[in-house]
Amino acid sequence: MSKIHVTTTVNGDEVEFLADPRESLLDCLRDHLGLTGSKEGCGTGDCGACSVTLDGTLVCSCLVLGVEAEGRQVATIEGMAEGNELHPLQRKFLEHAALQCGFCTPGILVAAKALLEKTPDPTETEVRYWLAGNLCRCTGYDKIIRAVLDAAAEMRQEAA
Amino acid sequence: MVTVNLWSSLSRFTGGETAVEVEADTVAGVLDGLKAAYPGLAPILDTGVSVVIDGEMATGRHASVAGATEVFLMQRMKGG
Amino acid sequence: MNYHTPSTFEDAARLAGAAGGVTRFLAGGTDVLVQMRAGMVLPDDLIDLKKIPGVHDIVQGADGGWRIGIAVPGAALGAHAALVADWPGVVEGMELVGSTQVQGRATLAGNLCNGSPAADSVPGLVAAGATVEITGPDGTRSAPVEEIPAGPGKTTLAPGELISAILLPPRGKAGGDAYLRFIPRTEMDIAVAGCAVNLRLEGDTIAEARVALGAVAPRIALAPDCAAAIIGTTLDEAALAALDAAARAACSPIDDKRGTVAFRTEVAGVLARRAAAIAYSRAKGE
Amino acid sequence: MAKDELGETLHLVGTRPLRPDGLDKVTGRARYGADVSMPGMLWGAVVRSPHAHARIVKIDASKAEALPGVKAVVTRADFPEGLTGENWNLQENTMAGERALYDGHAVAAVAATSALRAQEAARLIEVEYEVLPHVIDVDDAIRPDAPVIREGAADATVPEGSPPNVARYIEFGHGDTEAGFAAADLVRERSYKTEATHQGYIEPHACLGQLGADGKGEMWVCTQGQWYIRQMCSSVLGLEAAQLRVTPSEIGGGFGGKTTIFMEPLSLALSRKAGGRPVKIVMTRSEVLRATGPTASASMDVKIGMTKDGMITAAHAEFRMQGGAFPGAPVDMALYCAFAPYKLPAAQHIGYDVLANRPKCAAYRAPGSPMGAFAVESLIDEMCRELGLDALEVRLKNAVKEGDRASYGPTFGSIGLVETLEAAKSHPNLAAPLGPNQGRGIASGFWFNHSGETSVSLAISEDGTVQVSVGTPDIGGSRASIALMTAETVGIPYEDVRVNVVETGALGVNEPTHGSRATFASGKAAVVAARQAIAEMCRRAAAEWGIDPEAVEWANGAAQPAGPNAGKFPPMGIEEIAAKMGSTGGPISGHHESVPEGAGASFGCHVVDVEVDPETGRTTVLRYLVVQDAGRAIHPSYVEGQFQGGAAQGIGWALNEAYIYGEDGRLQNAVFLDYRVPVASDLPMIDTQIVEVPNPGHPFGVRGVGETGITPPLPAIANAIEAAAGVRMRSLPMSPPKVLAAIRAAREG
Repeated sequence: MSKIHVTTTVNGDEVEFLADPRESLLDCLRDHLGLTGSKEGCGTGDCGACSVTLDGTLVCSCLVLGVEAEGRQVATIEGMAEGNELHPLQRKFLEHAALQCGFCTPGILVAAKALLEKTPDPTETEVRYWLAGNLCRCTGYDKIIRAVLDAAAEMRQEAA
Repeated sequence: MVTVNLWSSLSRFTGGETAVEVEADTVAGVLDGLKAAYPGLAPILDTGVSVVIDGEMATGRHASVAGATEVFLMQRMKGG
Repeated sequence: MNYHTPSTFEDAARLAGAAGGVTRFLAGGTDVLVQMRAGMVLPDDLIDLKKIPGVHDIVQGADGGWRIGIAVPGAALGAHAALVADWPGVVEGMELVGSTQVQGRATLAGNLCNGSPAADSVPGLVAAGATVEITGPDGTRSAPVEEIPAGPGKTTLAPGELISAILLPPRGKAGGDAYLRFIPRTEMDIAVAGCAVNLRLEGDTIAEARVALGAVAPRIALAPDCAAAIIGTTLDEAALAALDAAARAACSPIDDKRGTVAFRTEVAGVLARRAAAIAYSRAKGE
Repeated sequence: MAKDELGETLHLVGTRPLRPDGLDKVTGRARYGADVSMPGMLWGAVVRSPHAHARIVKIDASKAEALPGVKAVVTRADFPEGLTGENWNLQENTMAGERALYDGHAVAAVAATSALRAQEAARLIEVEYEVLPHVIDVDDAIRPDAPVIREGAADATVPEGSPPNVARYIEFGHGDTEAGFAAADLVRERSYKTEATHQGYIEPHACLGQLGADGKGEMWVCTQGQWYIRQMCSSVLGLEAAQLRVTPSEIGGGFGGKTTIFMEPLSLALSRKAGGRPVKIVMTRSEVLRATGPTASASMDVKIGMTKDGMITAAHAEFRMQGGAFPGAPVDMALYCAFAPYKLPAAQHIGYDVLANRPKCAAYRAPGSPMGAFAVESLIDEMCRELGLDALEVRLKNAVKEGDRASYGPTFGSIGLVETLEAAKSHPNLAAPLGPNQGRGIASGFWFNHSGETSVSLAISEDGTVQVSVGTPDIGGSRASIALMTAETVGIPYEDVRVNVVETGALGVNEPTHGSRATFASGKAAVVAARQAIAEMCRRAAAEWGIDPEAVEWANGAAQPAGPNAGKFPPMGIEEIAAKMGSTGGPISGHHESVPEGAGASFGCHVVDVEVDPETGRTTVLRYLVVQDAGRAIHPSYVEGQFQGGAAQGIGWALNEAYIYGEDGRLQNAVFLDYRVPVASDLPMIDTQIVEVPNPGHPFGVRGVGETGITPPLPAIANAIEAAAGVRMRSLPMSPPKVLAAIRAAREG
């Protein structure tokens, strides 16, 4: 079974890997590129732990083939902070204790970032529905929603 | 002598008694005393039980029952 | 598995026609990848259609009708203001498929070809009178959307045939459509029952209507008796009651892990009433 | 600022600093079970039975073994024989022997050079089955003519002549229930059912195991308890425990489900057979749901007597629970907890642990307690309604207090039920107005809390910072709480403490993070270890000063001359003592191991408002309040987090989560699409109120808080649904089809 050479951009860096065409983008990120921040919770697009953006669109990387990343722009949790400068969402998640086990956290942060780029001033309901595809089993979502709303407020203030 | 409160289905092995007296100073003594007096209890006690002394779960076989006003046998407890 | 990226639908049809083993087309991939991962489908050939020019486009024709590319994901439909203004029921049906993440990938064509009786985007298309353009080894043809599903997991497409575009008719004046489904949670579930209503008013009276039911029969289908129950009415209480009864009568559902026959039947009537009310108010421009 | 019971001012306990492992967890750097790979690593895949009950006639792996890249295949034949008791159960559950006992039961495993190759190979392993009759439902399984899961499964507690699938039996009680019922103005008896649910942790089980022919091995694994993994794998494979080193990864949720073994021994067995190459096995979600340890399902009959002013006179409960094809359904715990919030003149409890063709149940957050609460708290609410009494007042009237006899026998020590109920009563949520089709429900919950074997080491670093080694994996912020307690004790900043969760080679045996014990037990042991180190630092300072060690006190992170020497020397800070320790006697550390005494029980009370759509039966949770006794909240944010998480899981259990089996005995909803855990848009904000009735058994008053919170939501929501829609749901889940059918039945009379 022949592998396919894939050249793509991940978090701004050009990378190459050899993918079996059956492998998901998540498999390729984790097993070929060593980017294990994106998690597999279900493999069926139901949990959102593998959330990344592909050319700016939020997707489940378990529902994208690795070979489909050819020539695309992929952004993962590993690219969210700028060096040691955390994204406001990351800071607010820590301040609000919005994580317990932390397994769903990377996917939720990537998804929330995509929301705030599109909708800088979301309502609680908008945040809840946007994140409905990101399962968290520890927190009951309360502190996650508060952290996202607080980060949005801070980012709006900075932008103003 | 210590009075040990058993759960009632153990009374099958104690001639119908749910509270039995044993001569013991420690949890180990209670368990060994029960087995000696009521051999039918042995497999159940050996599988593991919790001993509650005056409302506190005993943390080992050497915990003292001397002066205890209340000793209960319960199924072994854990949690999630 | 061989992975193909044809640049025309004709090439895609040729590849599929020539392939000997299990073949799957890849548009959004949100069903195919799940099936592959679960080992339910292990394709020998996977034909990715996203490199074909035009598949990502939404184009309005001179007559006001719409041509939607087969790789346009739900999120792109929802972001297209003019399409949403014309066919809100079609768009909201697609937008109910899966999560935000799935919306970044899942397509109308994929949802249709998956052949699920519970596909959320299909009742809206059927009610709207949408058609599909089909490319096959012998050229292209078109067919109404309701002719594509052939029962759970099956379509009427012949080997080597694939959908090359989704076509929506011109909206016209005083029209409105809506889709509602019932799920146990607020998101992320497969429809237990669904109903789309598309209607056109003359004054306050419904002049034309198409009603389609989902998840209550082996195939998503038009329910002509539902349409008849509201045509010629102003959607008053009596019409709504007749619609409810007609929708229930049109159901032939199953008991399964998602719902019971009794539940699906009763809720189909409720959804029909509620969707009709929304479509009616949209048609009035409210 | 909180005060502890000694009147001492606390500086850190009760504050909300950032968690020490937070940065790694928000940047994707934290390493979980599946995140680590090793040189030479192989991938494992498991072949599982598609049948609920079948004799394994033949396993032919020849095609798989012929596939290039396949390095090992194991079946039960690769495991030692002669195990007994729970060790046999674990081995049989790890890999089926003569019979597959449930859909998903492992029958073979394979290791190959890639994950895809291993999966291909697993599909090529041919297993011939002879399908046997199966039984799934607990009420079917307890019938005398049910298919027999295992001959001789009954232990000594089971009376002769019991049905063949009864594995354990328990009966306990006190007082004269007949007299109690006779004294009641209202006696009601009802039956309830709950379905099996899954812990639903988002991280599937994953491990990376390596085992050489010399019997030495290592394992990286997501688990709540690395020593449990070590002991269980050693038993199942016939290894020497000390030769197996188990390192816990970060853990992506457990809730009790990661306190035992599933595929971990398979990776070791495959590794040994593949020449010692490490083997990684990562479960799929479907494997997690089919073949790990869901909770038991229950069928329960409850009878209660009550006077017209709301005093409970007697109670009777008979619970039947199945926990899969092995003994272990928590029917005893369910019965112990069921009436725990009530002072009962007379009570009788009967329980059956029944075998069925389902996966071996594991612990799930307060194992058993939610089922019992569903039955009892529902019936109490129904009777309050019938008698026109306020459900919260009745709970207060019958509430147990310190010195009362518990329903399960012993006398309660310090508990905070009354304080919890009073706090709920005065919360603004109780006064929130309700609209049409809306209703409010209240319920109490209880969990014992657990102590368990605990070993903690603490060492002073050269610069005066402190490292603490604990054996309880951090699931929900326990590093933060243990660091706070350590820093408080030593008198140094929180940031100067690092809490490490260490591998089995680094400490004595620790029980897992279960039973709400990590902050209680590891925290208590860390405080004792810190005090030892403090005593040693006082000795070092005394030696430097040339005074009696007894005349040195520790305060504010420094040794202080005291008594006759007070003021004679400037305080000697921890940095100074640490800097010199190499020349004053060597390393300074503290170490404590014990089974800490005094794990205090925790009561909770939840108040929920719901709206029920009368046309679809859908229940929407509008408002939710958790009130619970935490003893003392060390890090209040993570206490609130436990309350909220428990409530959310309970809401899921109440409304939509359930194992759904087909006629063929196969699990039909082994994906998150159809195993419906609550999503963000399903829930409102979850209000919390922390009650603090300090636990005298802990230096800072801690009570475990992890488990109680899952218990009240099941009945609280049932009670709210009755208030909203006028229908009483006695079977879970209270899904829309069931609620709508009840509404229809009520409408049609």
